[in-house]
Amino acid sequence: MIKFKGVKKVYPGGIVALHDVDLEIKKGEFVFVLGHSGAGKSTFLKLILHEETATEGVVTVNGYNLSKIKQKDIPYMRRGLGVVFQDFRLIPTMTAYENVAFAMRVTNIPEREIKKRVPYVLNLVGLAHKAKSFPPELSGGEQQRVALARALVHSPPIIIADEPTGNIDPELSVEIMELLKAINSVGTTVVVVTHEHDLAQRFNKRMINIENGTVVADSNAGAEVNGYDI
Amino acid sequence: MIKFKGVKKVYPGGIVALHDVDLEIKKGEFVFVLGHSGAGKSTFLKLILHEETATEGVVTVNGYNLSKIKQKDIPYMRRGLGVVFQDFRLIPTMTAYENVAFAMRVTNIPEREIKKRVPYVLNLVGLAHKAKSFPPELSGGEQQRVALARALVHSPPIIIADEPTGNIDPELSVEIMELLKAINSVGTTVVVVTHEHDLAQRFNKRMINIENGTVVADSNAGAEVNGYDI
Amino acid sequence: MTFSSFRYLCKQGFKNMVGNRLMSVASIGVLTACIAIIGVASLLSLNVNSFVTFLGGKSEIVVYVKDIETDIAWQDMTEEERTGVDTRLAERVMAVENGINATPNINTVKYVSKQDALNEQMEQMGDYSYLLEDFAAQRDIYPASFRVTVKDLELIGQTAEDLTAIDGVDFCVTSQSLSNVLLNLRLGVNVASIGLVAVLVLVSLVVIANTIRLTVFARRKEINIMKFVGATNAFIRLPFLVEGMLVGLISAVLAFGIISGGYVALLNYLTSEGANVMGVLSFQLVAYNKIWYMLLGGFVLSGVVVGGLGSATSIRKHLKV
Amino acid sequence: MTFSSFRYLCKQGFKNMVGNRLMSVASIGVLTACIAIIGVASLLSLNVNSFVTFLGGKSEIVVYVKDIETDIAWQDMTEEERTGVDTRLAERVMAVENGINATPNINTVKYVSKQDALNEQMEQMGDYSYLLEDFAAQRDIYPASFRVTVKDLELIGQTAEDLTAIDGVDFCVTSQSLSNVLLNLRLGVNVASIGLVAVLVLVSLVVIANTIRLTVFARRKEINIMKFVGATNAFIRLPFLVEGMLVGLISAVLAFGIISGGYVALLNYLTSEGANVMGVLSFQLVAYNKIWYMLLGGFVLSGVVVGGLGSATSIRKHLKV
Ligand SMILES: Nc1ncnc2c1ncn2[C@@H]1O[C@H](COP(=O)(O)OP(=O)(O)OP(=O)(O)O)[C@@H](O)[C@H]1O
Ligand SMILES: Nc1ncnc2c1ncn2[C@@H]1O[C@H](COP(=O)(O)OP(=O)(O)OP(=O)(O)O)[C@@H](O)[C@H]1O
Ligand SMILES: [Mg+2]
Ligand SMILES: [Mg+2]
Repeated sequence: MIKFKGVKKVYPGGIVALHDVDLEIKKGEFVFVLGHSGAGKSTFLKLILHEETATEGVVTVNGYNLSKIKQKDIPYMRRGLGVVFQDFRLIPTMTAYENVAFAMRVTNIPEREIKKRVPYVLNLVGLAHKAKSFPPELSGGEQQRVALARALVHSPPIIIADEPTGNIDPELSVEIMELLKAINSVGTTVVVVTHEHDLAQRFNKRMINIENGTVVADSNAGAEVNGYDI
Repeated sequence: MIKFKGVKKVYPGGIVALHDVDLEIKKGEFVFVLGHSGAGKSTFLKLILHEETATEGVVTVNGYNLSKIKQKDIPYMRRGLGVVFQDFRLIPTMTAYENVAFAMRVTNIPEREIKKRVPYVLNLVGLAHKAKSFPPELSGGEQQRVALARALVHSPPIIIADEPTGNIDPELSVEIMELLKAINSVGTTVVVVTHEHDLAQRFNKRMINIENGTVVADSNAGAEVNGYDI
Repeated sequence: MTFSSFRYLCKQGFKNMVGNRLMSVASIGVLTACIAIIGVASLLSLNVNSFVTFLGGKSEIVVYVKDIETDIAWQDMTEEERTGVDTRLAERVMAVENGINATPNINTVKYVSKQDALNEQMEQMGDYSYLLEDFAAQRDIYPASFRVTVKDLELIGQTAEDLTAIDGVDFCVTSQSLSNVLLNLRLGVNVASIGLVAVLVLVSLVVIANTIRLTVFARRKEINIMKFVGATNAFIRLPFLVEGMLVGLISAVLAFGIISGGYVALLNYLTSEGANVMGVLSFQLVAYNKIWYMLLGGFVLSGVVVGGLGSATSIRKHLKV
Repeated sequence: MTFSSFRYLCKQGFKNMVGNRLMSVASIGVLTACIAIIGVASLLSLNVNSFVTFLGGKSEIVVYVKDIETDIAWQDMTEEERTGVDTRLAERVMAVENGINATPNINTVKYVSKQDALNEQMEQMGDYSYLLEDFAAQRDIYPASFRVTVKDLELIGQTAEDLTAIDGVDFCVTSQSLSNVLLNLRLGVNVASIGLVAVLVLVSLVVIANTIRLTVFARRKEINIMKFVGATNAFIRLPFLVEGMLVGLISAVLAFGIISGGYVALLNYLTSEGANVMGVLSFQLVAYNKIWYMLLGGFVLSGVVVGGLGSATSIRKHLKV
């Protein structure tokens, strides 16, 4: 589903955020991406999302070669992804409900279905009572959960989450991880970026460890990961 | 330094974010504020900062009664605080250096001193090499550390941090907590909101536990806190 | 795009306008002002043109008919001889009249007999008209003439030449009734007015384009987020299009109200002081009921097109993510 | 505020302008357009006023001097008697001239003798002037007169009354040289021009206010953050003030360039086609070198004041945190 081949990303100003990245994430996998602050984790996700383009190498997502993708195909490629952004990216002028519903609307799903699905997903993340609030009226953790609901709502084949529990207490974090695991168990590919190494380890899944812009370890279930002493 | 007396905060729309809050934080204390997502932690800080005003009761900060504070005194009250916001609040059109320097400039500190102090503080949070980057060019954790540097730079008597390690890996989180502890040890009052209960417990400091808008536990060093099972 | 999502997007455009109150008020204000300016400019130019047409109607060519040449003076003629001369002159006048009617660009034709001409001159001399009294008995002092008005003032020179070429015409004099000063003034006013209209339209376009760019700029983040959720450009653009069109429509109606009110007030003012301002000119501003539908139509059309296309196109650059 | 932080804030204002390129370009565009509009409007009104003054200079009062009443006709007088009449007339003319010079609102005075008057009339009659030849020998056909121009056209009626009251004056006739049509036209044009200036200034103010509001709106977050870091209102406002003033200054200079270019081009055009447009009128637009410093000064002043105060005041509402 997601394939990186000899990928290098240099930001304007010469900052090498990623280099020599070769990896493949297969359909139905559950992958944790770990690494220090500034290691290149978000850049890794931005490449998948075509928010940034690779300076070298090829990124393939859901069959789209992102180096060659046509402008008009980009929205359709993105609809195959459900993304929780590190900075949430909620539309401040829409309610929580509308923010979530929006991800369904863009794919022309009928209103009837939206009306059933959105409350259900908001309930999953524990925000049924905040449906009518606007993002600036929500707490940090609540905003993050709206972002998560938006990523899940249209049942995309791939879910990508950048620190989805950064603003949420450990109890709730575990619940949310269990939710992602459940979604994964019905065939959805899940990629979670987190710095909560403990949490990742509890789930016994594949871990990709990025350091200084390159993959230093790619281990399956429970394998030892370097660089952490906690 | 900080005193809440019978404080209640009701947001427009009738949401009671805080109620019956009575507490006092003394000079030189190090306090953790814990609680679930949406419990009212950020609201607690917003009241201290006079971003929101209490619906009932009195909040006193550094001798200012915030219910009666004059418009022109607000900036001077705020200069006594160093705040790390949950959403960072960096000025996107200023470099990291300028964002940090700005907190010194508002107090008319001479340029000579700014030029010495800002690089020093950026170095403390491990961002000396990113001084010239603009916030959108920084990773989540880097932005959070710029916000921390800005809170520290003018050596305020009170430092308030809303989830200062939410986007930072555990290793670095500990380092930053140690930094705050060192600052506290020379007499600065420190209030840290966090959901990382583990981290808080390691430091063996006073913990204020907020649930559903009210203080359910206020314990000193290592006391048992309800509601967490991790 | 399905119909239900089309409806949703239109509703969204409406909601956006209501929601972004500050921005809507600001851009409606600017757009109203600009449309009003263009309106003022068009009314100005409309009235100047009507004034030019009015001048055209007033500007005469005087076509003098050659007198019948005789060896004897009128005083010394016999009654019979006089009748003969009169008959020949009458024939010549008729021939000239036919010639005039066959000439292009002729609007009205008015005959002024020799006696009429004398009377006119005496009137003009006022207190000193007694000087001419002695000549009243004579006949050849003033020739008979036709006062001709033209349809197109621009062609008056050519028409005068055509008329001079008619058999029996002595010579032609143009612009007798209105001073040359006035005739030339209208050219100056017209040039200035067209220049003003052009400048104002240009200025309005700059202002509108920049305002819309600012409005879209203030919402670039929103647009950006929508792209990352997988919205197509058309999907993002439609609400902006609807919003822009609504803003344009409201602005057009407001501008129409302002301009109509102002114009009617001006008309009333001019009528009340009519004797002073327009009375002597005997020129009327274009009547309100002749133009209001053109104004409204033009305003609405330009408002909706500028507002809609303006916002839809200026988001283009933010769509490239 | 210390001097070093003042310097820093000014520099910041400059940096902001350069940094927020889109917003700066947009607001400079709008401001330039508005100042240019006001400039066009002022030039229009300036020239209309100069035109009115010009009309004032052309509008004459003809003061007719009463003839000396005699029982005998001029033809029948002896040489001695004629000299006597001439002498008395010369005395009366001098007395009237003194009276005119003592009257307020008089600009120029020109004496037209009886012979001058006759010559003029003969010239006017052109082909038919022979009619008057017989009278040339007579003396009393036309009276002597003074052609008086006034300073303030508005007061011409009062001045005519004053002049009529002078001993030895027969009667006064106003506006001989320019048709009444023209005299009334200038009132209409002046009313319209003042109206237009007022509308344009109003429109510009609306546009500028809204644009600045939009610009500040797009940066409300920045302002908000500064407040939470403990910046005083003055500290936040100063860079906006500087930025606004710079934007105003640049816009003023741009508008000055555009308007100057346009005006000089218009002057050149009118001179090249001078014979047609302005030649007959013998009216000149106000010369460029008489106004450029007023334009530049006015533009810069209004640009800087509007830009600076505009942004400084419209952030006020965002400062209330
Ligand atoms: N737009 C940009 N321009 C320049 N440099 C950038 C840009 N975005 C990111 N960087 C730099 O690239 C490096 C990797 O950034 P990235 O956001 O991928 O880190 P990360 O692993 O997500 O960190 P964190 O855990 O703190 O979010 C960082 O050093 C960052 O400063
Ligand atoms: N401006 C607002 N208007 C209305 N309700 C608000 C507003 N701000 C916060 N709330 C509500 O008040 C409650 C407390 O919010 P607060 O931000 O204090 O939570 P928190 O403890 O900081 O949570 P988190 O850990 O998720 O950041 C939440 O239910 C939130 O939805
Ligand atoms: Mg990141
Ligand atoms: Mg919070």
